[in-house]
Amino acid sequence: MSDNLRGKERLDRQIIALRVAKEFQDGDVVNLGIGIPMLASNFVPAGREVVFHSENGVLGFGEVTLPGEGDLDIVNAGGQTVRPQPGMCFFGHDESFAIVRGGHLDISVMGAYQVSEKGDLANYMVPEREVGTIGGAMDLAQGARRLIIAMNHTTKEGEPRIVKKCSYLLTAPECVDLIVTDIAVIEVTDRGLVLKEVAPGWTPEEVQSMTEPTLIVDPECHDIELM
Amino acid sequence: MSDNLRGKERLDRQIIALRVAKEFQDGDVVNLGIGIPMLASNFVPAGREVVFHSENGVLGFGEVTLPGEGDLDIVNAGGQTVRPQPGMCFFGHDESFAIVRGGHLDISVMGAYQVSEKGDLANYMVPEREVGTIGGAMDLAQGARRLIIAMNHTTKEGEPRIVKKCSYLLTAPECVDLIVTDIAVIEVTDRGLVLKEVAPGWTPEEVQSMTEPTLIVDPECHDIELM
Amino acid sequence: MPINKIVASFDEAVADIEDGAVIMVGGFGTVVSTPSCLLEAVYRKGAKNLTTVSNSSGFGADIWRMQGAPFPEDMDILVRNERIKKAIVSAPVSALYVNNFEKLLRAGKVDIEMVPQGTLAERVRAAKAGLGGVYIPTGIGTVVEEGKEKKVIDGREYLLELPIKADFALIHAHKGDRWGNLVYRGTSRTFNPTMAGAARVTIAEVDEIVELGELDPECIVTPGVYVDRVVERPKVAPAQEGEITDTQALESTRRFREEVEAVKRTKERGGAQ
Amino acid sequence: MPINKIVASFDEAVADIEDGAVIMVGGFGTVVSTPSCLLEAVYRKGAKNLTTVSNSSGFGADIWRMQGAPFPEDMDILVRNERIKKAIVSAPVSALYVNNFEKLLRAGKVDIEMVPQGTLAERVRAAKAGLGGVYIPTGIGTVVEEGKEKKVIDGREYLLELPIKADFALIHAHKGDRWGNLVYRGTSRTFNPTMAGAARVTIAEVDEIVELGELDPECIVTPGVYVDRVVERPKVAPAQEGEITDTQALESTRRFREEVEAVKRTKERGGAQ
Repeated sequence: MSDNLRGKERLDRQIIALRVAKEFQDGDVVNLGIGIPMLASNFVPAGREVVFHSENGVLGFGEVTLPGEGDLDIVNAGGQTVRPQPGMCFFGHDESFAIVRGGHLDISVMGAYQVSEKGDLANYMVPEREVGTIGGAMDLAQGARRLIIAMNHTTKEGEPRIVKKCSYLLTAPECVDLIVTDIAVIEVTDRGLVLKEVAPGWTPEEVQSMTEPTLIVDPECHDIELM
Repeated sequence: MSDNLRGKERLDRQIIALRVAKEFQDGDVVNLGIGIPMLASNFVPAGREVVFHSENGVLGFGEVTLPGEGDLDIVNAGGQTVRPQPGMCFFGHDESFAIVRGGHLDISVMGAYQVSEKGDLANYMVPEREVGTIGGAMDLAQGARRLIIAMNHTTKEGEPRIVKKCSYLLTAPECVDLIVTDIAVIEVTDRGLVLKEVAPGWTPEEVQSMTEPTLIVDPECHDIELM
Repeated sequence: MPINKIVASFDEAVADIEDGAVIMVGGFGTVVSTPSCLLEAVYRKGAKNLTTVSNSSGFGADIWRMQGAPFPEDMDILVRNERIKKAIVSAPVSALYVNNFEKLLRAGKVDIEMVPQGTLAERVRAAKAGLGGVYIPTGIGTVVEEGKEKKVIDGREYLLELPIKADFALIHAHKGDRWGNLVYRGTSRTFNPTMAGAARVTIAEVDEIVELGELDPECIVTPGVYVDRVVERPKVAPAQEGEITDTQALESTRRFREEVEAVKRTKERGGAQ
Repeated sequence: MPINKIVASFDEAVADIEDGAVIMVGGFGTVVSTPSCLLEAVYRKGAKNLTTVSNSSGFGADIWRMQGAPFPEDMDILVRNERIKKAIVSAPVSALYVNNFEKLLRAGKVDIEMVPQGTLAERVRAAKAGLGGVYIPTGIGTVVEEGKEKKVIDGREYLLELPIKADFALIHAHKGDRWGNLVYRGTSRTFNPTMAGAARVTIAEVDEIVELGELDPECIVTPGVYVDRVVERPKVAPAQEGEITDTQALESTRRFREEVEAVKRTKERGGAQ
């Protein structure tokens, strides 16, 4: 990455979540992972009805609420209180993961450390920290019909997170369908990674320079819509 | 069987059920099979609290009620309406058989066509009819901590139902613990079949004459108590 | 657009069930736990060569009309009209009652795979929960072993039992909403919640459709995510025509009534005299 | 004699948990889903060299006191007091927070078997349901495969996962009765109903004990048959002493509040500016 890109403005976490939420179609059953993905429950496009699943045993909750507001017994997988909604229901962990593993989720959204050009996902174990947490990530990565990754395009040091081959331990092989980052939206296809959208002010070439595998630039590649 | 035994009075179905119910201890979780066993929910000894399980998904029901009385949505495994009780709860079939298979039942009571001296049970397939029904019998036979069989001691033709080796297809091998018939109570032990009780008016020798394997007569063998 | 899984009619609900489909049918032995109107619609639709997955194979409407059940059709409607090629079933026949399935079976007109009831439930759940198979101890030492992989785990023998996959699951619930959330009534849950979500398409026949939010979130048994279509029974059941002619049904009901009365007498007098 | 599973105190409830026991602990990551008082009692009892089975490994009381949870102890009470020999766990550490378990792990003071969350749930359920094992696709192509039998079923690879057997299951429910029937509250079911009945002895910590019959039979989540002991939390939680000193907890709560506020602002102005 060249120095002049280092200071260039990227999308913030809220806008990444907003962009992710545009993927949710009417009636989709969606699981949101800890971090950026969880914010997406607050950005469902107007007029669409989406059912959120959380692995702690709930379907159909609404927006994340402020700490101190809300009921501690109605939380998402990050332990954040969420707004109850009509149609919501609760269940235990065996049922919750029957839903995940059994293919009953339309979309899972997660964070990641690395995604490979084949769609391999590494998001649970950081070698430099020697420890990690599998949690529900492996189940969600292989169980959902469509897996969307929301993450920063590069590490703090500027190294690409979209790589030819993951150097971190895998969460699941060949599972990612779409990557939404702070500078791009990239689809994982059989032909390779297809660059669909770039953050305003960014060019495909600039995104490529921060991505290890070669990107196929979609002929209709356009700016990410921010609202 | 000699002709003079053929006409001798035997216990009726209600009294067999009454005798079976004496086995139920405080707090026992008990499943009652179709036929004679089901009647046992009406004969729980006074002062004892027993929890009845039925494979259609209920724990904690009370007595069988008359046809036309009761709620068709509160029935035992024979489809007979039963009295609701405080503490009762309902669940689906997967949970119902997790309870059975997982060893959460203290006692299962079933009917049988044949029981062998090793405690093999045959109660689902009659060769002369060419068809049969497994239902929950195999699960219950192997899952409950204690299996009690309630049946007539002989076939209509006077042939023993307690045999050296079952000629009918097995429901489960080596599973029966106690046999309550219309003329005797017999325990299945590692030493063999032990005759514990006889119907009033019957002698151990008479019971033996209607039983294929050799019975060990318990030194304390006594009359079945009818109340 | 609001999610709306509610379908206007039973015929519409089953319109895509084609010849040769594999269908799970919820319920136990009793008709009140059974998706009666869906079964009638499948019959009307004319689908044949079906593979059915169910606990039992039906007794026919008469025995249930005698009990006063407003919707009295059970699996027998598909059996007596010879729509079933193969039945995966736990309790196909009865010790006390010769049903139509037994007649077809003896006549060699239907294939059967008989499965212990708990194994049936677990195999259905395995399909719903995305499992490849489960090791079950039930059936060891019996004919159920035949053709199955055996494995000793922790000193005990188990059989490998595979998921049962189906095209449709027809189930009956008490109340449902437009998301497909369901509650049941009493002992009529049975295979219904187990099968919900285990097939490609799950269709729920409910006594009553309620507004979203009316079902207590703590008491919903089947999350709507498992259900694709919800259809409501008519509030007024169709009148049942004709005499009850099933002599077996009449006889078994009479016998059972006598037995319960005998139990009461025995109890009143404190045992045998 | 009436069945009575109610035990008078937490200390009495855990009196037979000996050194070296295998204990399942219900809950998720949040303390409100956790059997806090039972964990405190196990700590007081002094049991050590425990093998624990749980979703997470605790964050310590401070973070929960900040949230206003009246009973703030979680798994950390066993972790920080070094009572755990081996943890079978799904989410032992956090990306945002260095917990005491991570410190022990780095110091080589505890063994770990890390299990995908759904696999943990299914292995616990397998123990409760009497299964010998289950084939699960989760973990194929990852380190979770190591040492496990692989099998291709219907064209897909699965891992053989074995039941997790335990001596005790410590769970938290909202209400319970003397038969052991339990209901939960909201998202605090988590591993609690899954673990109920999966161990030799199940002990339920409840917010409130109610009379038999008060729980709606249609809404009971855990049938009493799975539960051996029920013990009630004090109606008035003990006063929490001292300042909240956990700077990580303070920082992560502050960060999260800022983030939710940023989300609100972003939404109000209809996206980025």
